[in-house]
Amino acid sequence: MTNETLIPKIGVVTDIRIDTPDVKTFRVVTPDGKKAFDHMPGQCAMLSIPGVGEAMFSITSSPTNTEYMEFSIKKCGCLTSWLHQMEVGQQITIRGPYGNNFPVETDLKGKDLLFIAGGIGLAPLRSVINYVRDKRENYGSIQIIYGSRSKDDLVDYDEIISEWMADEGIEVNLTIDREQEGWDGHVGFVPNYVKELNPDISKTVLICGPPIMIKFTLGALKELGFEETQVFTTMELRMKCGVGKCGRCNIGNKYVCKDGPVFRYDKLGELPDEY
Amino acid sequence: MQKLSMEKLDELFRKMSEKQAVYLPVDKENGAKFEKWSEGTKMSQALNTIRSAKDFIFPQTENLVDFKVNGKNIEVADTREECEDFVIFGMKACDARSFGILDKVFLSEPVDTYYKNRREHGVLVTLACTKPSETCFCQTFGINPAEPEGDVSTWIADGEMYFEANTEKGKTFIESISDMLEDCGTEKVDAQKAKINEIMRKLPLNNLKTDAFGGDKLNELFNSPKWAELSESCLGCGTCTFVCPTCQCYDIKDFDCGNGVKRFRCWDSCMYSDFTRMAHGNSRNSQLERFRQRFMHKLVYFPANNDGEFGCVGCGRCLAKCPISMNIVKVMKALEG
Amino acid sequence: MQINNEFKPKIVAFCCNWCSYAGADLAGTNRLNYPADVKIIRVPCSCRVNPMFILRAFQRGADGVIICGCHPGDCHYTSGNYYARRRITLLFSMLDYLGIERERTRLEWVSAAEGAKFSATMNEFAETIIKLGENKRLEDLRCKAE
Amino acid sequence: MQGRMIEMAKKLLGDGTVNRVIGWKKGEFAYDITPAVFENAEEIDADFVYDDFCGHNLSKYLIKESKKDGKMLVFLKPCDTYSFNQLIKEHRINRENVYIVGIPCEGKASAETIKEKGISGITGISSDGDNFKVNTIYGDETVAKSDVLEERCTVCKSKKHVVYDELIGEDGEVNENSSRFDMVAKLENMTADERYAFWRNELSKCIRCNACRNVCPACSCENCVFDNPNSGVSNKAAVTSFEENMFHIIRAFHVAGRCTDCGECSRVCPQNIPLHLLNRKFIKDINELYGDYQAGEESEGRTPLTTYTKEDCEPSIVNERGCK
Repeated sequence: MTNETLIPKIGVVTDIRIDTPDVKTFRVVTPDGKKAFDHMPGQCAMLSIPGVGEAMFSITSSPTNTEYMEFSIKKCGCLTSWLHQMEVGQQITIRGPYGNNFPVETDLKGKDLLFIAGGIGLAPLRSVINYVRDKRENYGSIQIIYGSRSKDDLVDYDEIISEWMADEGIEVNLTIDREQEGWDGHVGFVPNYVKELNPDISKTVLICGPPIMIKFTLGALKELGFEETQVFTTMELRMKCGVGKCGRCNIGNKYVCKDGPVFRYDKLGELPDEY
Repeated sequence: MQKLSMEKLDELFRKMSEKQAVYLPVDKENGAKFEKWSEGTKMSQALNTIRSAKDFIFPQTENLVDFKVNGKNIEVADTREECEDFVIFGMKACDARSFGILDKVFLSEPVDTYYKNRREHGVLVTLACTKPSETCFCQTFGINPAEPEGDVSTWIADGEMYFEANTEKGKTFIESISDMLEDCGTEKVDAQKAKINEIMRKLPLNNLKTDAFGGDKLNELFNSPKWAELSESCLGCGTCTFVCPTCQCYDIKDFDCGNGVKRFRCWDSCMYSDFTRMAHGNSRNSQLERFRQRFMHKLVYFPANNDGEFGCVGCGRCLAKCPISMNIVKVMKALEG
Repeated sequence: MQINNEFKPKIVAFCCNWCSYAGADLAGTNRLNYPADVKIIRVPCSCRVNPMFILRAFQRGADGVIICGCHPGDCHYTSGNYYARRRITLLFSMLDYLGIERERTRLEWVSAAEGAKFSATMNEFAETIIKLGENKRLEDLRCKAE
Repeated sequence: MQGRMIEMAKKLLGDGTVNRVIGWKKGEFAYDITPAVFENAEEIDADFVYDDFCGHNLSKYLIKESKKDGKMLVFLKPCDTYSFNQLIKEHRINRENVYIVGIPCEGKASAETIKEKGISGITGISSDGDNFKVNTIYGDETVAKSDVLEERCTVCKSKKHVVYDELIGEDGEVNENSSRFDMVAKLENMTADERYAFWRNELSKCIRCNACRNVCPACSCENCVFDNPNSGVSNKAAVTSFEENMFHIIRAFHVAGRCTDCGECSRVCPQNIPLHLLNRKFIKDINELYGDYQAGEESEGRTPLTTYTKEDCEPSIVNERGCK
């Protein structure tokens, strides 16, 4: 019989990195040590532990990494708690890739990019950031504004410091919500920081974070003169099938798993406010 | 067109059963139900079955895949099997159309192989309705119960059953039983069709129109203030979705048997609070939102994605079964008015 | 299927921590025999036994379920076993009403000193279940598949 | 009756005694009535209805409605008042926000039963007391009302309102001679195999739609055990006979001692499973083992399963007195 998307493949967790007190990054390959499938930045995969559950996670690693995939996962529910208890060598199931991707080969090409992330919202953007870094000649300047609750909650902190900040032509602006010992960087919420930094309005914006952060940041961007057509975001809703059939992750007539998760903001605005 | 005396129906079922499983509506104490033919089974005269025919191609529960978990290792076992050939005999026009609607969901890319397998092995033999009920409104969606779709259409008139093949599959099927059938003209069937159309004009819901609905009315309908009142007394049960021939939302769950894990899918209902519940919250928190989702899906989202085809076939099951008698007809009338 | 004389029944015994569990312990230290297929689940009190636990035990392959608690009047929590008695009575009656063999379920009061009673009860219960054979009416086929 | 109810609803809305009215709203046909909230006289004039098809027990809605601001007028039939009282006992309804008008009930008819008689294409139903005249597109039919009553109404337990603020008409009496336990007794007299076959046939029809649970006034949990993903119950899947048994046994058990036998579960079941026979078994057992008890009769006090006596029978009584 032909391949069935609902039947998953086996993945092996070969590395677990503790990012923050509640975020871990898992490196996943197939049992024979290869990458499970090719994907584009922003796409997702269904991970599951049989008997526990299955859920959609964005692929955090860049497509340019041809050896393995990475998933940065925050512990917040039943399945994620289980994933956090895993040890290296544990097998899980994986299927995908699902959804559309950030338009890295079309709309974003040749543009100056502004990435804005909050908390675990950096996970889907990291895939794009590293993709763009690897194909540097295709894109203009890169600015990354990233905030979280505290210094300890900054995901991928080491990579940010040692790689992103070290790259030429990349400006990284970090912020945390409250003053903290050992932190001499910016303190304050992301939306305000964006206004303070006053980025050039010719930039194309990629944004991901908690809904409330997105809402206020969007307000800030509009105040600065950005258009909704310049802003891309990625969504998440309850998903079961990943292929637009099980009927739950729709916003209006668009399925987040199939027509999303990446939406240009003006397109999202045309859909009912139910997310 | 060919015909068969109704007296020979048992013989026909016997012959059909030699080659494949034959399912037909059978009277039960609480209404008609599709059952496999065996010696002595009589076809129901009821207008329609309580549950729709969707079970045949999209069963309420089905196993997707098995897992064996051994320490850190997992084995995946593909448990799919080739479906047996079967015939659904005596389906009505509304249910026949519902298969077309389900096809649009399950046969679009990526194809659902569980569904496709069953769909390919089934022959649909439809039967024209003779006694439509007040709850019928299939004509609203352009369905003619006098000319049901399906691989083979049949009519009953004056003690005889008339057959006409509509598809290649249907032609092959008719050939397999052709030694029992005799050729005939279409006069009796034409008269029967006229009679059915006459009744259809008298039905109380024959004036129900779809003009106010469709993909282009998305935000207007979504933001209608009428949803609050319409959904007010909804109990949030799943009756409407489970008796509906076109409702296809499903859930995927795991069952730990102790000696392995079975991943199964089962019908789900947008009316349930856990339909969209996630660890961090629920995108449809109130019954209003859940109620709206069901009708928006049928009347707006589905046509928006499928060239204007509505996700309802007017079979009237939800009208008959909703515990509080709130249904798509009342919703349509309220929203357009 | 196993033939009857080889049939080894699976029995789940919910035992109250304060009396019956100690009673089972005593049976053990006194080397009183009871079938090895009796799986004891320790509960804080007989009234902790939710009807769902009993059904779940049958689902997962039990052929008989027995609940053991302190004698009426001796409950560690004063009245837990009185409440349990009403609930369990009604549940057993309901199972009987649904046509499920009433001998498959039982409630017995066993104190910490009654090691002999515990062993005797379990032996007797196992005998009853062997006569009844495998649980078919409350089985879950998914759990039986190899 | 409908006229007097409309009059009273408008008066109480008009003088500010209540802010909203919960009653029944007419539908597309003669029988498809929906419970609805009315906020003004115009809405009531347009849609309010009370007839032989208003079987819905409105007490359940009051759990939600009585928590809103303002006072709610509710029309309760005698058996609905038992459910109301039981909910008061369980502190699920805010009594101050409800104004109860008791209305008499002579038994409610089931449109489904009418249709089961082969009557189709119904365009109108009128009543002349004992009979219904049913107009259909296939011609007119007459059916005796007593033939098409809901099962619960044929064995009505009480025409007495156990709670009300005002009454329309005369209050009725408790029917001590209701034959509602006859079918339970009949089942008890069957053999275990027959009973098993009976219930397997009935429960295998279940499509797990949860209508029985959602309509039940006693099922008032904020979050049902069957909706809890950690309970390990396949709550939507009609997957094995075990799951069907489990759901119905546990649901009946959870409402045991609290179920007033309002019969809504059986009325709404799309597969016509006689669910009331499960609840009535518990009621009958409670009556016989722990003394007569009618849930909802009182608005205070303990239910049979939240109390005990030291002399209670042992579970082994099931072996002695149990079914055949």
